[in-house]
Amino acid sequence: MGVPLLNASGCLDPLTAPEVARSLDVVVTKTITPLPRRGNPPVRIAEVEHGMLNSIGLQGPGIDVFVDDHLPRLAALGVDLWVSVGGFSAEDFARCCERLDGDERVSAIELNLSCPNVEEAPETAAELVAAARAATTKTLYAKLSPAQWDIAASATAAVAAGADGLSLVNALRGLALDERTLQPRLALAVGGYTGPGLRPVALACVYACAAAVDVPIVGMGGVVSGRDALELVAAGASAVALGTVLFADPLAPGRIRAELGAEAAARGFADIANPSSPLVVRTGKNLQTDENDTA
Amino acid sequence: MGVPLLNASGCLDPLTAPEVARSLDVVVTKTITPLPRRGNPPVRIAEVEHGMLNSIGLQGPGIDVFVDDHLPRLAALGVDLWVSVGGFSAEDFARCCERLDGDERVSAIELNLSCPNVEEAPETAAELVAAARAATTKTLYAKLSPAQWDIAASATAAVAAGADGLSLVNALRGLALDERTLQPRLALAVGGYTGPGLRPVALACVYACAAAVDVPIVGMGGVVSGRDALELVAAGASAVALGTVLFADPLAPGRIRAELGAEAAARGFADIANPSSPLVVRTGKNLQTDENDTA
Amino acid sequence: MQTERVEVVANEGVGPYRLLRLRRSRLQPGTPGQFFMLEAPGRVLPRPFSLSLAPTRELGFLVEAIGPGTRAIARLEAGEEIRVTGPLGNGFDLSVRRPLLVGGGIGVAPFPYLSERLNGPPALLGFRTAHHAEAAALVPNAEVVLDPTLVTDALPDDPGDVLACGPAPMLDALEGLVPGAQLAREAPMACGYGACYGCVVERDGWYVRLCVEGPVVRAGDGAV
Amino acid sequence: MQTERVEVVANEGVGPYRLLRLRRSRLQPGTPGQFFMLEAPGRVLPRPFSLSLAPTRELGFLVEAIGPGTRAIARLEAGEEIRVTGPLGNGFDLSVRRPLLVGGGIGVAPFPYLSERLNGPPALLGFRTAHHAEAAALVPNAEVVLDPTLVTDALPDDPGDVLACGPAPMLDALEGLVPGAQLAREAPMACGYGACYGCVVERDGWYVRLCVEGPVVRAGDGAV
Ligand SMILES: Cc1cc2nc3c(=O)[nH]c(=O)nc-3n(C[C@H](O)[C@H](O)[C@H](O)COP(=O)(O)OP(=O)(O)OC[C@H]3O[C@@H](n4cnc5c(N)ncnc54)[C@H](O)[C@@H]3O)c2cc1C
Ligand SMILES: Cc1cc2nc3c(=O)[nH]c(=O)nc-3n(C[C@H](O)[C@H](O)[C@H](O)COP(=O)(O)OP(=O)(O)OC[C@H]3O[C@@H](n4cnc5c(N)ncnc54)[C@H](O)[C@@H]3O)c2cc1C
Ligand SMILES: Cc1cc2nc3c(=O)[nH]c(=O)nc-3n(C[C@H](O)[C@H](O)[C@H](O)COP(=O)(O)O)c2cc1C
Ligand SMILES: Cc1cc2nc3c(=O)[nH]c(=O)nc-3n(C[C@H](O)[C@H](O)[C@H](O)COP(=O)(O)O)c2cc1C
Ligand code: FES
Ligand code: FES
Repeated sequence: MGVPLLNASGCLDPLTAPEVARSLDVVVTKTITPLPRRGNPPVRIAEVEHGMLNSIGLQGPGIDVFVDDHLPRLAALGVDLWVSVGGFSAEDFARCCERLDGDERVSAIELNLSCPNVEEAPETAAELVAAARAATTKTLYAKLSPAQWDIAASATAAVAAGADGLSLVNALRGLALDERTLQPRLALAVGGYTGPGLRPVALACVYACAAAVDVPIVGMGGVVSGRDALELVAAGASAVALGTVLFADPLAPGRIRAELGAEAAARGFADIANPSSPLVVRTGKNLQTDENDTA
Repeated sequence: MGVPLLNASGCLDPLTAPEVARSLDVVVTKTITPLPRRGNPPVRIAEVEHGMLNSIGLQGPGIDVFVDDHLPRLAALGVDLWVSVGGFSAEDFARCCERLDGDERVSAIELNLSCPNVEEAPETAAELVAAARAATTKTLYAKLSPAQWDIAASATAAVAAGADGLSLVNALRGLALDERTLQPRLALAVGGYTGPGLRPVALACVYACAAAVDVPIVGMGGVVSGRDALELVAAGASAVALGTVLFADPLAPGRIRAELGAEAAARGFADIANPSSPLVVRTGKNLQTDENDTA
Repeated sequence: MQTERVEVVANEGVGPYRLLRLRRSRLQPGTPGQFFMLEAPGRVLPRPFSLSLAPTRELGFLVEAIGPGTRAIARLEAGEEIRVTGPLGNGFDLSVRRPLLVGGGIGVAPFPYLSERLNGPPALLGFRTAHHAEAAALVPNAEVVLDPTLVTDALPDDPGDVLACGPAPMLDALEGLVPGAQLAREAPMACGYGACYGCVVERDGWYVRLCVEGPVVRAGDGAV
Repeated sequence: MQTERVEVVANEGVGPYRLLRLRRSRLQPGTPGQFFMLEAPGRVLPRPFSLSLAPTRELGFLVEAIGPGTRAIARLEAGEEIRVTGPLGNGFDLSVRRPLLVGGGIGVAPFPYLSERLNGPPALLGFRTAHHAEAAALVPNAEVVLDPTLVTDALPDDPGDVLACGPAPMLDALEGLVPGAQLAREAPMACGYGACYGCVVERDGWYVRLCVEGPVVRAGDGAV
């Protein structure tokens, strides 16, 4: 059994790239909010030396259009589907989760508690998780920001509030200036910083949270190779999500799955998902999803 | 007049490299704590793809030995000297600041509120600043961590509590694993992540704080070239500190000063320190130090 | 859409531009106006390029080096390999009666292939300098104007079916002058296949992905 | 300490190692056992290397490629330039009456220069394989032992003034066997000139910087 590979939320539209979606073990939607959102004005992306910035701003159709229009088409792809939901209050999270509760096309819900491109929610992460928990019996993954002093404390609070797993990490905030004019390259100046430069931070967050809580962790942040994925597993992740790398290489899931297997085997680590292997720094936990998987 | 160049705290010992110290406009000491500290066990450093990790853990002689033994030798170098102080409580900061108050060999104090390699102080940054402020009339720079959701709010609180300037930013936390064994490369696993991968984050922090407060900012994080330094100035810094780059290039101060001048001139920005230039995203503020400068 | 690692066959100068010829491998050339994402060695993201030429077993791209990504691509040497994804997006609608190709600067890029597929229609091309205008040699039947004359100054009264590619101000002007013109627009793109929502342009008050809804759009269609 | 950008004169194979010859420029060779920080192209930090040979106008370094930094340095080609800082740290004390050089593996690196400065004293060198032992040709008067024999097995009863360089277990063993031996130790280093406090070793319950207090230390001096 290999390590499940997911896409990072917001880094794949399964409807425009079904073949990429099918090459993953789990597909995660872009974050859905209660109401439709236009998102941020362009320019929305800028490459930097060791990653990229994005300022998408949660553009999306809103939960109702999503469920009525997108979800049937997503379900038709026959992939294991997680829905990422977001918002600006506990009520927002509750509303989205309620709408998805009992929907058997959805095998888990990821709570985006950490979008770098929207204003901070007034509630704490734990309060948002608690509201979601009250609204659904579905498996809940809490997605946390690396931009905090003590992510393990947040993770502990999120799990206490009812999260079944963690998704680590979202983007940091970054700025890039135009080479010539020195003005910000993104229309809203600051955006989410992702890609290779984020990797050591993501690894530290997974490591800290894996020591603090006993739930499965989806690790992500700057993964480009099987070696990067293996390191997240060694630090405590039970699954790995691919974000920025999908833009450069739509074949990344297959390639990284193969590389990961080879890197693990080269270290005498045949059963990479086996949590009792001495090579794993933290005990890996199996990826948890609802039993009513569509896949 | 150019942009003042400093070393980042902990990235230069003026006593072992006086010629490097003299090539800077201001020299900042490694963070000094009230009592002597052994620091963390080795391995303390690990290179990563786009930066490095360190786990020094504030090794140092303590404020008393520093003042009695190191300070006379530092003063003899004839450089403009800032002392970085740190600790684990408001009392610690107060004790160090008191000891330096009125010492004319010291032109400013930097408060390290954000070391990634020690446990979190129970007090908030603003409380630590307030304690330092009560203990000295010296110019105080508050050094903040980029690992927080809203650094501008911390900056505002630090200034309200009496900080005269900001030093932005300290390291993020990162983890690196051994290529072969997948065990942490640092003895204490997680360390401070610095160097080029930190650059977009540092730029965003300077930009956010420059918009929020009206005090001078020392920008730092991943500066390798004059262009990097110029970008920090464009984002709102009035001075730039060099950290990791000094390890690879002890001649960096002179090189970066020359490159910075050339890059600025190439954009028709002759007087780089002139805050009214339209090329500067945020109004630059002049670097503030005490009048009893030794330099 | 297909992704392949393909070999650089040649990298030739055309005026100030580079004509990069890649082995086609299993990639399809697609419709003129469609584009490919080319790996930019040493950079995190690939860069979008219109297919410029489609000789047997090759894909040709005309590249203007304007930033780090295009500079890395313009430096590629024969024998090196890069990752290429495509064809992507919607190309030109070729069912036109009286085609006129209108282009400016590097906007000439898709025209050699487009001209071939339309059997050499007339083309009106604007360039900054005579050096840049050397690229016009790749397009049969081309009339060239140089700055300060603009292509919109030289446009016939009844231009017919305009298929255009060039800088945004040129396309914006054509938008007003020639309703129904087909305009190949640009936006910074991270993925090129609808994954990132980075390449949006405004249409009817909403943001749409240019890589999915374009890059060729109709003048007057509400997309800017 | 001086920093210069210097040119690679040659990169030659010596068994499994590379002998990198750099133009000396204004850099001083220093005392044997001192080291230089060499830029590792494409990496963030430089890497420490003992000076191995000091022919006129050149500085020679013997390099074992074991990780990303040493691999990048081992790949350097004649004509390329790298930044070099040195000489750094404290070398061997050369005022010895009966020198015996004791080394293991890449620990042979400082000995060619050291041997020259001491007029060819006897040397005892241990290697993993005969291939590795080819490096012994750089050191006059060398007796070679191969695994599983250890240099400590072959050490004479009265070894005289031992100057040693090699893997930590070998130096630790010598520490017990030969009080007063001079041991060239290693630690990961970021700067090499006392700036980072990264290279510490324990001495008398405190941490001291090996790049400042070493890399050559005295056996029995409390430094590990
Ligand atoms: C569908 C499509 C087809 C294209 N076809 C070609 C082609 O055939 N040949 C060719 O040379 N170029 C083409 N381009 C443009 C090319 O992709 C960009 O020049 C390239 O991405 C710039 O990358 P860079 O790293 O070199 O410069 P960057 O640093 O990304 O940009 C340099 C400067 O150009 C601006 N810029 C960058 N990309 C764009 C853009 N897409 N639109 C407007 N301004 C931009 C930036 O804001 C910046 O000021 C095409 C673009 C698109 C979207
Ligand atoms: C004063 C001094 C002089 C040296 N002289 C030479 C020389 O002349 N020739 C030569 O080939 N090498 C020499 N070295 C060792 C050389 O600097 C290291 O091999 C190099 O820094 C490793 O970098 P890397 O990126 O290739 O490997 P890394 O990825 O840094 O390391 C690969 C593996 O080796 C271990 N390692 C790395 N550096 C050291 C170290 N210094 N001590 C112990 N283990 C380490 C790491 O933990 C890791 O397991 C010297 C080191 C010092 C401190
Ligand atoms: C263009 C883009 C859009 C993103 N949108 C979302 C989103 O809608 N919801 C979310 O939780 N994370 C979003 N993210 C963050 C990613 O899911 C992921 O956490 C981050 O990119 C780190 O992984 P990477 O370095 O592999 O890209 C987005 C990232 C990018 C680059
Ligand atoms: C080895 C090392 C030691 C450091 N020690 C300190 C310290 O004692 N006090 C402090 O405020 N910052 C310390 N820092 C952080 C730097 O001052 C600086 O904030 C950080 O390195 C970012 O700059 P850079 O990317 O240019 O290195 C240290 C950084 C490094 C690499
Ligand atoms: S470029 Fe990614 S959605 Fe269009
Ligand atoms: S290597 Fe930096 S202090 Fe020794």
